Amino acid sequence: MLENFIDFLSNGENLLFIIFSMLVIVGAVFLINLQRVVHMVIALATTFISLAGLYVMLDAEFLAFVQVLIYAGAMTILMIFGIMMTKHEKQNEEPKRALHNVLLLVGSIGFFIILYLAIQDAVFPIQEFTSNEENTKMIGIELFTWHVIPFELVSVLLTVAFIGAIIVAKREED
Amino acid sequence: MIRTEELLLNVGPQHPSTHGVFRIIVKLDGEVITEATPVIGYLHRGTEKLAENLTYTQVIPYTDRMDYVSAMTNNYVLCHAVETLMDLEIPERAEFLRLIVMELQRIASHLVWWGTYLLDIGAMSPFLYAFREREMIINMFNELCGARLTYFYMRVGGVKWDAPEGWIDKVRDFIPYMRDKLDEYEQLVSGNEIFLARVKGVGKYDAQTAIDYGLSGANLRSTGVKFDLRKNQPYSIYDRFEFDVPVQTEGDCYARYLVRFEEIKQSLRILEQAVEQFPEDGKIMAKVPRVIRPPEGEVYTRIESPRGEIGCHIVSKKKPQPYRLKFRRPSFVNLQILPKLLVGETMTNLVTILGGIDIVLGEVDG
Amino acid sequence: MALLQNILWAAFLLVVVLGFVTYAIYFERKVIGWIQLRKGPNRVGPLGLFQTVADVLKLLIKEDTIPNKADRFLFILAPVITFVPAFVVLATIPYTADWQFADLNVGLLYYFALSSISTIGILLGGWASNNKYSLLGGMRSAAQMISYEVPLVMSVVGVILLSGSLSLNTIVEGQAGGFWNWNFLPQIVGFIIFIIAAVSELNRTPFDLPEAESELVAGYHVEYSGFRFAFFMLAEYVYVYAIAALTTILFLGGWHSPLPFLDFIPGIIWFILKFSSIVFFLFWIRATLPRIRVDHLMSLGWKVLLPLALVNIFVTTIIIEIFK
Amino acid sequence: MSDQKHVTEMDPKEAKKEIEENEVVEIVEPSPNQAKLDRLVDLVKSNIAEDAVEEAYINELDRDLPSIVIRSPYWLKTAMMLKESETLKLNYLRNVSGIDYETYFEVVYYLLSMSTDNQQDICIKIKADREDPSIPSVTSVWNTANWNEREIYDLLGIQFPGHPNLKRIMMPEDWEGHPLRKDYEPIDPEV
Repeated sequence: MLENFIDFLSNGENLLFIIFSMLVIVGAVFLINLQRVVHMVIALATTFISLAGLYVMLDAEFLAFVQVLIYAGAMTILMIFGIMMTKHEKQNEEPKRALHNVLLLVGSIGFFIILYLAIQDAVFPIQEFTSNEENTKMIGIELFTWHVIPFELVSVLLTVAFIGAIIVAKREED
Repeated sequence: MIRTEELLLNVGPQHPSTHGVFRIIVKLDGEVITEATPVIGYLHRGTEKLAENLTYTQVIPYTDRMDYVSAMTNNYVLCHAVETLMDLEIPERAEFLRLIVMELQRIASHLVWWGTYLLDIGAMSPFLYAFREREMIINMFNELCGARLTYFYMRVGGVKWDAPEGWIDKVRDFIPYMRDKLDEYEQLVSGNEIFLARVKGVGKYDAQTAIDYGLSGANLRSTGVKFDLRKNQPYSIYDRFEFDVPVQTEGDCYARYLVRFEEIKQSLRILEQAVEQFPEDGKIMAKVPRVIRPPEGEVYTRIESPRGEIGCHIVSKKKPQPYRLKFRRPSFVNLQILPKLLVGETMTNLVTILGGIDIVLGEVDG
Repeated sequence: MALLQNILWAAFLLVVVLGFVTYAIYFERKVIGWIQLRKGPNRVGPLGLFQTVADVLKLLIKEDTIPNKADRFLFILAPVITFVPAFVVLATIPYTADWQFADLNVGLLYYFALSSISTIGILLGGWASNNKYSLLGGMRSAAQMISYEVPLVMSVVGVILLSGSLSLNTIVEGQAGGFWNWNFLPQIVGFIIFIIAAVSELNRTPFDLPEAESELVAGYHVEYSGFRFAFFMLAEYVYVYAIAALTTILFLGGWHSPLPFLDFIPGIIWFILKFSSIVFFLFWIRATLPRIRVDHLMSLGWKVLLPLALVNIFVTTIIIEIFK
Repeated sequence: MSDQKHVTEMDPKEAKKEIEENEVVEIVEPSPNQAKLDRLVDLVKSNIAEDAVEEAYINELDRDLPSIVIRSPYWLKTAMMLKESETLKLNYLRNVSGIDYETYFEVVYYLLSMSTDNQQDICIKIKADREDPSIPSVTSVWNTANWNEREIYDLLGIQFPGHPNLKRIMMPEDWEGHPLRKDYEPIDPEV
């Protein structure tokens, strides 16, 4: 058992995987537990950037860097909103509710069990994976041939959301 | 409804763009100012109180330190007030020397303003160009009276030192040189798109407001009011020279910029004529008693300093010391309009507007 | 063995970059000095050549202060977050056909992605200092980065379309054979947008609003001193290096000579020449232009540069389709 | 010349001197601004009140400046009238000074018209008690008066009822005394 574990870790790739996934989880946990908005955003950034690291390990560089590019900007915006719209001085603690916490615990344990069982029983078809050197190009081709309708739909949806946001903001100005 | 937190920002008293120890408390909504409260008095030295225990001649160096960027005009306004009280006749040569140094001082002061204003706006080079030219003027003053900033040059009845050999020629040579440099300035800055975008339409007010707030100098003339004490209520020998009073109608920072810029050119015009008409020789001091005791009475004289109307109100009780000496300091009066101009402007425009008013804190605080 | 070699090369690059930063600062002060009729640094060492070294030494031995009410952890973290990506982005830059540390097939994207992380550091530094000026500076920096990242990326899409690759190496290869093949000619609009957006991303004059001295004192790094301040400073100049190199690669033909008969001169010389002229350009505008205003900056980014960049992409696509 | 002396508050000896000097004045031909001064006095008397003008004279030392002394209760009304009046339009307040005459305070306003061609200065003085001095604020008429009145309040201690923000401007908030008063004694002689 232990030997397997050491074996697993002696592989550089696995080690990286462990580090990245730990960071993803740690970031997520801190995001929930930290008190100040800016700290939370930093935790979130850790998660997203580590996720990008995982993508790189899967030879999906395009996805990884787009992830960083988009989320670095998003994080900054989030931070600005956090700073602008929260009061820094007041730190009112929410009252602890015991029953609430117990229910939460039960719920998450149940969810974990379900996931665990599902993954245990699942059969992943093993398939030879060839990393394509030109995966950026492949993404482009896929996106604009097979998935062109969903792609366009998503862009329309985003445009609608964008315009909607502008209208909402405008109305408040008046 | 999304509400953002208001930010209370304390600008100054130590801040690179307040031109001294000026403090302004601004409430910011994002980058927009919703309220501005100026706080002054950090440089208050009680000149007026000190003057009550000094003889008139002893007060003159204190005026140097009021508007330290334009000490010559301050010297003059005090001397002029006492002379008016005493009804003194000033020798021709002294009047010419006074006028020449005052106009040189106006150029020097506007150059300081020009350089620092552009520095406020973020252009660093004009500052050094302007100071190079100012340095030449200061060197001339240095030759004349041995001081570079606080001259103590004028006395009641005339000036302390005669122009040394060749000094007038230096002034004469300076005029075409300065004209040349002004063209250079214009090419570098006056047409720059970013500069224009920064100053056009910023800090706008109309003539009515300007008069209501008692603004003077370029701040008033930028709104279309053609009022220059050198023309409208002439003092010294200004009525002998030909010059225009530059006026703009927009009333924004750009108009103020243009007015000041044009004023430099007009000062050069006056200097040109003054240098030509400069009397060959003559006395530089009127006959003044050793201890100056102006007759009992009251006088208010005002002259056009680079920053506007500087006035001196003297109440004399026929003593060597003034009973009450009050200066109308143009920066102090001009600064009052600032809170009104700032509301609704961005933090960046704060600097532009404050710089556009052209204040000297030594003068604001007296 | 290969690992050791890589580490050695990385160390070499670090030395090169630090050397560049040292003399870029010296050069900047000299150039601006000349423009302003001054002499510039001329006291430390011959011709003042060791001025920057002395300055850095001063920064290193300076007392390291952390404001009492600052967020200690983030205050320390912020300069690191700003500096590390600045250095990491250099990895994919090809200096000649052979001199490159990593030929990533998404090299361009790698650059943009990592450089955007630096802004988080700046914003963090501004916030963690617990100073209103630095907070305003940090906020400005973030807003500016968001507004200009978009046109910056959009402006190079034309180049990507022309070369059909995101790999910097391939982009340069496509520009071989004389200056008429360089991208700045067919992509003149993209080139101009890129330069403007790049200067803005660098936070340099006329876009130096985050540290606008005359209004925000020093902006986001107002509370930083000594070594931590040096990190911000270093990051800024490393980005100057990176942007100059990137411009050379994307638009000025990388290591290719402008005329074919000049090919006998090694590529690295050409690269350095082009690179240096861009660095000089950056210093030159710093001495010449006033600072742009925040709202003008925003409207320039969103209302002028972005639409222009989109039109540029559109036109480029059509032309490529026609002449394919 | 002591034409700005105040006959009412003079001891007999000085009053005698005053009369002598007035005789000298009479020999000198009347000032060109006398008509202007008379018109001004008439205007104030007819529009405000008969006893609004305490004193009116030409200040010959200061280029024949027409000067009038207004009684403090009428000051605000007079100020409005002077600004609005069609003939005068005194819309520019150039200077405000406060003077401590030891027995009483005086605040001096120098006015000018920017709207008419006739840019003649006019000097207006208001007197205030030595004890509990108070003069109505004219900030609502001329904005210029705002900081000037604050400064006078700060340095001389004259109250300006009706001022929007009458706080110290030059001295710190907690400063004791008003430095420009003639009897001012600094608490700490070192300062």
